[in-house]
Amino acid sequence: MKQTVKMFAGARDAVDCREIEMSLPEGATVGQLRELLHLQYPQLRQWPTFRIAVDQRYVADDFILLGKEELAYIPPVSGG
Amino acid sequence: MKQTVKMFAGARDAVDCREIEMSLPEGATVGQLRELLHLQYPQLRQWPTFRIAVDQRYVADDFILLGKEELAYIPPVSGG
Amino acid sequence: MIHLTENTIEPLEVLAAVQSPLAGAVVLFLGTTRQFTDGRQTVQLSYDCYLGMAESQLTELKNAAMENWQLTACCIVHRLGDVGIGQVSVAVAVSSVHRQAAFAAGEWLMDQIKISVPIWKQEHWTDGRRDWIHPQNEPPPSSEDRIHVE
Amino acid sequence: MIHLTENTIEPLEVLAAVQSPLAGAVVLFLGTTRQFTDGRQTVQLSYDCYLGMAESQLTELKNAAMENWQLTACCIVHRLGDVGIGQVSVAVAVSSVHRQAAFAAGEWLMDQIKISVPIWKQEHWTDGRRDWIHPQNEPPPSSEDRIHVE
Repeated sequence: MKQTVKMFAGARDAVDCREIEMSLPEGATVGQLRELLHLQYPQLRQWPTFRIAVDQRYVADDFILLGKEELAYIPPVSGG
Repeated sequence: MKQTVKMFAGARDAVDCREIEMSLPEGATVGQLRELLHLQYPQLRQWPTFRIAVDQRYVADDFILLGKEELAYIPPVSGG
Repeated sequence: MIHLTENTIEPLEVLAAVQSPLAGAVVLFLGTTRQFTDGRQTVQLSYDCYLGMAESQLTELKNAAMENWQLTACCIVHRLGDVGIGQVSVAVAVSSVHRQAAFAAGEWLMDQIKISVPIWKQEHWTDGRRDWIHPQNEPPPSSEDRIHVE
Repeated sequence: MIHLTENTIEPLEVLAAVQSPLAGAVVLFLGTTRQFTDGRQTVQLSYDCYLGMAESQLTELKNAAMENWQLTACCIVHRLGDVGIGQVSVAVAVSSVHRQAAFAAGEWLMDQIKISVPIWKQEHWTDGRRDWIHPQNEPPPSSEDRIHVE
């Protein structure tokens, strides 16, 4: 299945795109998405503590993706 | 020696006066002043934690008075 | 800046006294007159004050906070006289490079003001009664402050 | 009230959102753009944001603080886009019956905002360079967030 992942701030600059498209096996977990992201975009490895948001919430790595979720790559935040 | 003691808030109401005059032995300490205050004005005993300010500073009970200090009776404060 | 005033406290002026391009954090505390205390209703407050001593105590507290938390600036304003419901009776503003210092200093200043600055509040209740507030539940600052009279 | 805005943050409006005759204490925190960071000089900041998620995270934080500290009211405003030196980038205001709750809640909200709300700051330095700020020194919120790629 194909899913887009929103990118922000330094991560957006690193991939030079507001969204990236990922091909995931059916029933992939967020943990698998994390590994694939770092394989396909080595420049993202500079943020080992990044999080994935699924439908605008942080989820654990064992969260199973169905293919219709809104996904976002969240590098360490710096609001305030 | 005679010294006046400024009174504030509930203590002023209790003695019904902005200042009271106390007769103190020469070289009296603040501790002696405290005891005399409670003897002459039993209505002040309702504030066992009152403090005496000498020249606008809190001092210890062994502070010796020379007779020219500005004295004030400070009942528990409630600013803020 | 230390200021004791019978006029309305303007939060923007208190903030302006501490804002600086060197600071990353500003904490402003406002004490406001509450309508209810333990179920009783207040009409207004009046504040009494030992003016010269209150000013020097506040200045000492400000200097201690400035030094201890390396503040950029500090401003304390306390209202005197009559203060209506919802109005500001005290404003403490501090600015610092990082936020932790600003929060810690602001809270410490308020704690100290309530312990040591000679200002007193009188509650005017809806039933017409007035009570000077002299909190007894806090321990005295040192044992010398206790006196035992037979 | 939760508000993300490209306009100047007005402290008086943030205060007005939390003031109440039921409250005795208001704490306002302002985060302002510092001119110097570790000796380097900043011209301005820009903020990026995951808008919908930032709003829902801020709302969750607000609700948690309201319940945990029994706040009277809580208002969080965060600036987006470009923010000049000395300007306010974030304002957090809380009101409560007693001051301890207001200080604790205000500080907790700021800590949480800096950990979990998807907003990012870009420093524009005087030498023309720009750096997105992605703090690495804080541990991730849970071990699941770590990934090991050979």
